Amino acid sequence: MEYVIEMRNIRKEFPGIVANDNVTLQVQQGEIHALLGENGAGKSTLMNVLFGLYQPEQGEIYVKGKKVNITDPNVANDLGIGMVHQHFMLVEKFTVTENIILGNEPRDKGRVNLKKAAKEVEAISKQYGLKVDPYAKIEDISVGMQQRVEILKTLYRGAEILIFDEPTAVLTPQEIHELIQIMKRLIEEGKSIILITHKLKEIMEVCDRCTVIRRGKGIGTVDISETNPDELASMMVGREVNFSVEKGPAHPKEEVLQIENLVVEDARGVPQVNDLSLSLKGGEIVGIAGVDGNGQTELIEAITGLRKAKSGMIKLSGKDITNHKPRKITESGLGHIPQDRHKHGLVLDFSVGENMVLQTYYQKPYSNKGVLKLPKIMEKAKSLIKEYDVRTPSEMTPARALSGGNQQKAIIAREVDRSPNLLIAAQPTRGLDVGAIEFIHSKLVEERDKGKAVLMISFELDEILNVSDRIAVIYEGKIVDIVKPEETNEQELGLLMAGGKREKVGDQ
Amino acid sequence: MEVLKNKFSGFMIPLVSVILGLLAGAIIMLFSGYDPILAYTALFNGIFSNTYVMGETIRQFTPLILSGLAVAFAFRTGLFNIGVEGQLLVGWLASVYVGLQFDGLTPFLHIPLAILAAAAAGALWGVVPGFLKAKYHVHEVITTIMMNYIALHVVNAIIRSYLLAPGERTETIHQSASLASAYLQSITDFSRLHYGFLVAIIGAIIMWFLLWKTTLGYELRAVGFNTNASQYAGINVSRNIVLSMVISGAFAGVAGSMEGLGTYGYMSILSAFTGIGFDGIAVSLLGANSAIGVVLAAALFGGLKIGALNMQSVAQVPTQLIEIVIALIIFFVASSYLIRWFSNRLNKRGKI
Amino acid sequence: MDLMQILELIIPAAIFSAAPLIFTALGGVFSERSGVVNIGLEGLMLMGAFTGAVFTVFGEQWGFGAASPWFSFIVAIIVGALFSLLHAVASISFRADQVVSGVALNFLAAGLAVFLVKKIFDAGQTPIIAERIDKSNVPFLSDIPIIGPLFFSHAYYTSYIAIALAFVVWYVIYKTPFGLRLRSVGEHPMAADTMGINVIKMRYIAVMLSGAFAGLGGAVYATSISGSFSHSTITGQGFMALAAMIFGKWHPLGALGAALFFGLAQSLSITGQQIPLLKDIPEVYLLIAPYVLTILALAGLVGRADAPKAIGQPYEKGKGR
Amino acid sequence: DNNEGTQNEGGGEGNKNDFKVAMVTDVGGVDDKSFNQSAWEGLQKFGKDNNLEEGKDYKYVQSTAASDYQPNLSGLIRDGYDLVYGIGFLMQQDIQTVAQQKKDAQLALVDSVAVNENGEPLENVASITFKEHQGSFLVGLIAGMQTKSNKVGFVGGVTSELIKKFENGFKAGVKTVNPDAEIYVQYAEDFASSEKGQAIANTMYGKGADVIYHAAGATGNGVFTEAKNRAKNGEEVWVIGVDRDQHEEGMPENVTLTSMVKRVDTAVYEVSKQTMEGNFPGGKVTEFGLEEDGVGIAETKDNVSEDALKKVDEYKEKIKNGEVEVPKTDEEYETYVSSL
Ligand SMILES: Nc1ncnc2c1ncn2[C@@H]1O[C@H](COP(=O)(O)OP(=O)(O)OP(=O)(O)O)[C@@H](O)[C@H]1O
Ligand SMILES: Nc1ncnc2c1ncn2[C@@H]1O[C@H](COP(=O)(O)OP(=O)(O)OP(=O)(O)O)[C@@H](O)[C@H]1O
Ligand SMILES: [Mg+2]
Ligand SMILES: [Mg+2]
Repeated sequence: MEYVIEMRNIRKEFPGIVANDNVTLQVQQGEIHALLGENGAGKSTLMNVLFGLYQPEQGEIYVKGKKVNITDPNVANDLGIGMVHQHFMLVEKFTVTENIILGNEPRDKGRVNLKKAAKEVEAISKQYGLKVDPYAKIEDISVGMQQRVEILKTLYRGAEILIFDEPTAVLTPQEIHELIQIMKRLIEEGKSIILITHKLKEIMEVCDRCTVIRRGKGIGTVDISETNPDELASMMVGREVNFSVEKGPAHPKEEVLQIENLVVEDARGVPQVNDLSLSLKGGEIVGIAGVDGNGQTELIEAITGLRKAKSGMIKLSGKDITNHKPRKITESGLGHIPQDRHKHGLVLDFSVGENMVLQTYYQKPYSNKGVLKLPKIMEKAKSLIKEYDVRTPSEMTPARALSGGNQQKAIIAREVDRSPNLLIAAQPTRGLDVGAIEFIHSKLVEERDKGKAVLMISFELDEILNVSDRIAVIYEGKIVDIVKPEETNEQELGLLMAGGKREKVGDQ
Repeated sequence: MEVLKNKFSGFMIPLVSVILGLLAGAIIMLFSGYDPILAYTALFNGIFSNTYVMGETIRQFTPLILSGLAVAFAFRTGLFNIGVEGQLLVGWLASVYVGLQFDGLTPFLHIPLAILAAAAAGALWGVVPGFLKAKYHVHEVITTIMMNYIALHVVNAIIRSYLLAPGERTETIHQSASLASAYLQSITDFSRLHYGFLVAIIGAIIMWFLLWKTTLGYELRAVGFNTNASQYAGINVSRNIVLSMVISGAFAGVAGSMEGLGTYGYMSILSAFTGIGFDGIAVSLLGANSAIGVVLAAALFGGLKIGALNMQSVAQVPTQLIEIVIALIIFFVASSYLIRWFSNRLNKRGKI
Repeated sequence: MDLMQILELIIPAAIFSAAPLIFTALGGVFSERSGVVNIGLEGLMLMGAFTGAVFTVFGEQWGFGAASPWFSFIVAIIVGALFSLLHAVASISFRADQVVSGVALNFLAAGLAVFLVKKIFDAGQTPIIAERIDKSNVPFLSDIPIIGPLFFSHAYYTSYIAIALAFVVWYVIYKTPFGLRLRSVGEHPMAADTMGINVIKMRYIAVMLSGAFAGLGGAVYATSISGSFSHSTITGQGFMALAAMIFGKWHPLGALGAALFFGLAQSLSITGQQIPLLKDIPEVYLLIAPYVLTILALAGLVGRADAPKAIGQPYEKGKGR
Repeated sequence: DNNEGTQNEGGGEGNKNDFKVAMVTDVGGVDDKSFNQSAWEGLQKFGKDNNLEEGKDYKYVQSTAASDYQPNLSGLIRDGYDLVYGIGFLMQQDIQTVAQQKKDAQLALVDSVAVNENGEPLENVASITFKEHQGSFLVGLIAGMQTKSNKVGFVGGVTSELIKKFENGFKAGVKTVNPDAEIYVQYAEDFASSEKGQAIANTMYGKGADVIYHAAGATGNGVFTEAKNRAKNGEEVWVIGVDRDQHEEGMPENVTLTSMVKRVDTAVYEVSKQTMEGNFPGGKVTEFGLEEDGVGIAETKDNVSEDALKKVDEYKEKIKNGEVEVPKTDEEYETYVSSL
């Protein structure tokens, strides 16, 4: 049988790691083919090879039975391969049209014919039902529309084979639903699709077949009609997966965090947190569920003092900390595992040891009268590395050299070790493997059991449902509902996160 | 192991670059009809052949150390200070001004006072770009360039209006403020070697200590690497940016005092920049922005510059050849990716 | 002296001293729009001035007559482009720090140009060139009242070319496919790469264009203003062009405006001492005015908001943002 | 090994066979079309006349920065040169320092007077100065007579005692023959910026001046540029050159009216000759004025009118015989003008 895409025995190495090890992928004409694997399994790498961004060390690629050599994305485009990347590839200052036509511009006497281009864009967007404003700037449009722009980019180039790399991670359930409709329409138009996603549900819903990769190696391809989520999960991880977190019931105590009518604006002056109130007791984990961009980031930044609150009040252990300096808030008993570990959590060029005292370097015993006590710092770092099982050659190693999971463990070690009354954990397990996730979840629960308050933000509903004692749903900068995990499910949460109302009458 | 390897390559790359730079210089000389062997022999003799040139070499690289430290310090904290030249000029003037006052003061007070004045003036010149960067995100490269020109004109105007002595310069400073030493001159056959080199060495030690041994240094480095994480850690980023330019400017100011209190003992009206500040960029790069590296690199550049005089005199090779060699050395250091790539390939072969 | 007389002195002088800055700043726009910082403009301009002076002298010897400076412009454009290759190779291919590589370029140009002058002429400077680009009154236009004497008299044709070129560059960068690609490479090289744009090639082209423009700027300086080349011919003009480019928010017309502003400040600082109104202001204030005004303007008007997003970052395939 | 060089043979009674002489230039170098070049021409002539070998028996060393003056001077002394010149008043301090360190060395300073801390002349330095005001006075006469607009200009390099001599001599000359003339004066504060020179000239010509005298080194090149430009556009403007005969600089538009020449070459030749003959004029100030043919107007006189030439000759005599005392400073100038 002739495949529209056939990748045979692909091997791709990065310094110190084999990202793809003898992987084979066969895609049939007109199917939606899922590519499944843990974080770092090598999915994106494989697709980047197919798209010509990377050159494989070994292996062959056939498109419609013909052997091809995809040396760069231009070649892929010519072969009818288009890719929607995990991280959007859009120039923010350009308009939708400019982004779509880039590299393939309709011309008129040497200049870009933007009018003609916009018309073409409109025509394609009508044909596939992808609503966009051709003249809007990317920086001004929603994530969902940005994704439609990404899809249009490939269609504009006449792509026959579309690669979607984790397209649903950033979307609301409603947008996901829309996307699924779009994909189905594309198949009707005779296209073929490769879909990368971590959400087994989606695979079961739309895909025809699924290829699983584990640690760079191809595990096999299965027909969706002949499998189930449990099988897919164990293929992916290599063992039976325990999806739930072990924890006893919570024993909430006195209030630790109180937020009243908080308003926070983003850099452009648009209120992102809008009259938000929330309270948190010692001994409980409150998970904030919500689609990215509904004010989570601004909320955390306001609590931690990284951003000014416009109005409202934040109290920590009864003390008003509204608009205090970050250091003062930290000293009042706040720990913060930041959302972006590279941006906020670590100074990557500092050693692991130096990073371990990022919040305390100026205090005794790590320094005295402005002079650092390096031996004391390194001593502390050593013990934390041991206790939290941070895999690093030594405490002198630059943090940059650690894997993502170990970087995260280092941050958690630093923040948890100070035993703060309030621990904010923003996406604490993003991009981590199952083992690391289990470890981090158990640490959060441990803190809770010590009577500390934990505020967790996550986009992963599984994580929210498994770890939280209470779930606060955030939508457009407000807490729209607070639910108990045992009294709700993903569907309901998804609806709330999209601004819907609960059907069942709540017990608040 | 890791650490050792880093140290090794941190030393290897400048060394290889210097060798490549000198080789390229030799090739240029061959092509343009000079005798590279004669020239490099003259260069070598021009640095080492007698105590006079050795004294002059040290005299030459003393301010280079400090201007290199100024650039390196800013680099370490994420800033590019092209304004060392201007900061140096105001420092020079301030040191001379103090040197002209306080007749009869003991040298033990007068010299430190004059050096401190230079540091303060340089720091003041650094405040402006630092503040504008911290507060308005104005690119420090542009402001420091502008501040250089302002310094040049202002310094000249001040000398001309208030401190003018015959010969387009200020009067000579009081002996009590002078770093010049009859003893040092006598052992180096009347070179202008002065006690400033001790100041420069102390400067290097201060920079090392400040950066690596103090909480201030910790903060400055953190801000240089990652402002977001620094904010997260409760470090006042704006204050540290200003502080970094201030300290960098202070080093530059002290570099100026080496000329004012040591080499010359006065300040002339200048029609152009001294170039010491710009050379500091090269020194800092070659020295990998470390204190010890800066000292070594300054010694190399100072030596090359003094040696070049003899090279011109003996082998008729224009002194500009040395400028070319220095530029090529910077290129090689900056393109260290290339050198690393080669050595990585060699290593790989050795391993597998 | 009446106002008109004063303006007649200042404005042509401003346009005249702005021309080399305009060319060079436009070059900077190309390079930085593609994401490559170019502190090396100074050195590129220096090589251009060197080439302009040397090849005008050669042109005179080879009997090119009045065409000699124009001939030298062509050579300077080529030399500038080739010389900028050093910056391109180091900072694009070898991923050298772009600022550092630019600084090295400046050092190299300073040494090399004077070295070559000594080699060629056995002297520290080139002979003074006879065939310069001269000031002239534009036929007809200079006779228009008010505007004529202000904008079309005692001016260099090169100045008009510079101003016209700013508009051409604006057109190229904002209206053509090439410009769209250039800007995309400076904003988000990975995105450009996935759209089949050769990031490395675009950056090489941009840097070489900056070399060509800066080379021309230097040659214009040598053939219109200095009339010869020595170690003191180019002393900071390239840095001023860089400032003009940033001041002009990386926009060709902004750069043009900023360069003209510098020219005005410069001509004021010199002419001012002959103008009754400004005569009593101590000279130093006039001398530092261009620099102080620039700093104030930067603090008041421009942040770094408009810098191309990917500026200063070497691009490696697949390295992500 | 240069060690024996440090101990100069001493005395200074060099004879024809082993006499060695050298000069240190400032950053301008020996082709600066100004006094460095002139000095080197004098030294070359001296060398050729005495069969000396260039690069060995006589040579020059160029400085790349002000900090090079001293090592360059010392280096030449250590290398055994019997007479070492420092060209330009910028080298005064360094010459004074070296002279006091190397008491056996013989040095010469052009354009200034070397003294010790107490203001006494140094015994081992021959100071060479010129009466530039006298020469400037003569070209001032020409400017005053040949200006049609009755406006003339003076462009100075850097405000200093030395350049003031040029300015005041010139102004006095102009006023002597043309008391109504208006004189514009501006200093570029820069000897190396032809751009500034041109801008200043532009302003002065723009305001109606038709003759500009420059004493501004390379900055003066800009004055020539501007004049040539204007000449091309049909204006009649003149430049008066300085230091050397700058007729060439004004070609082909022929804008050089005349030049004030300062015979540094003659001076260097003379002092070298005296020294070789054992009459080193150490501790003395040798002043070269009209009397000694050390200053004067240029050889090329094509553009100077007959009347003006007559005036020049007339005043040359008056200055020589002391009838006219040419002012050097601003105060002297004021007195001079009020006495007219
Ligand atoms: N450019 C690169 N250089 C070095 N290592 C890389 C590079 N890109 C990916 N890797 C590594 O290769 C492995 C596979 O990465 P890849 O991005 O393909 O994983 P993935 O399956 O897409 O994961 P995720 O679910 O997180 O997107 C990872 O260990 C990653 O760290
Ligand atoms: N392009 C790259 N070049 C070099 N190392 C890389 C690259 N991409 C990833 N790595 C390294 O591979 C390891 C894991 O990468 P991976 O992409 O899985 O990170 P991650 O933890 O998932 O981060 P993220 O949260 O951004 O997805 C880390 O050590 C990381 O530093
Ligand atoms: Mg991926
Ligand atoms: Mg990942």
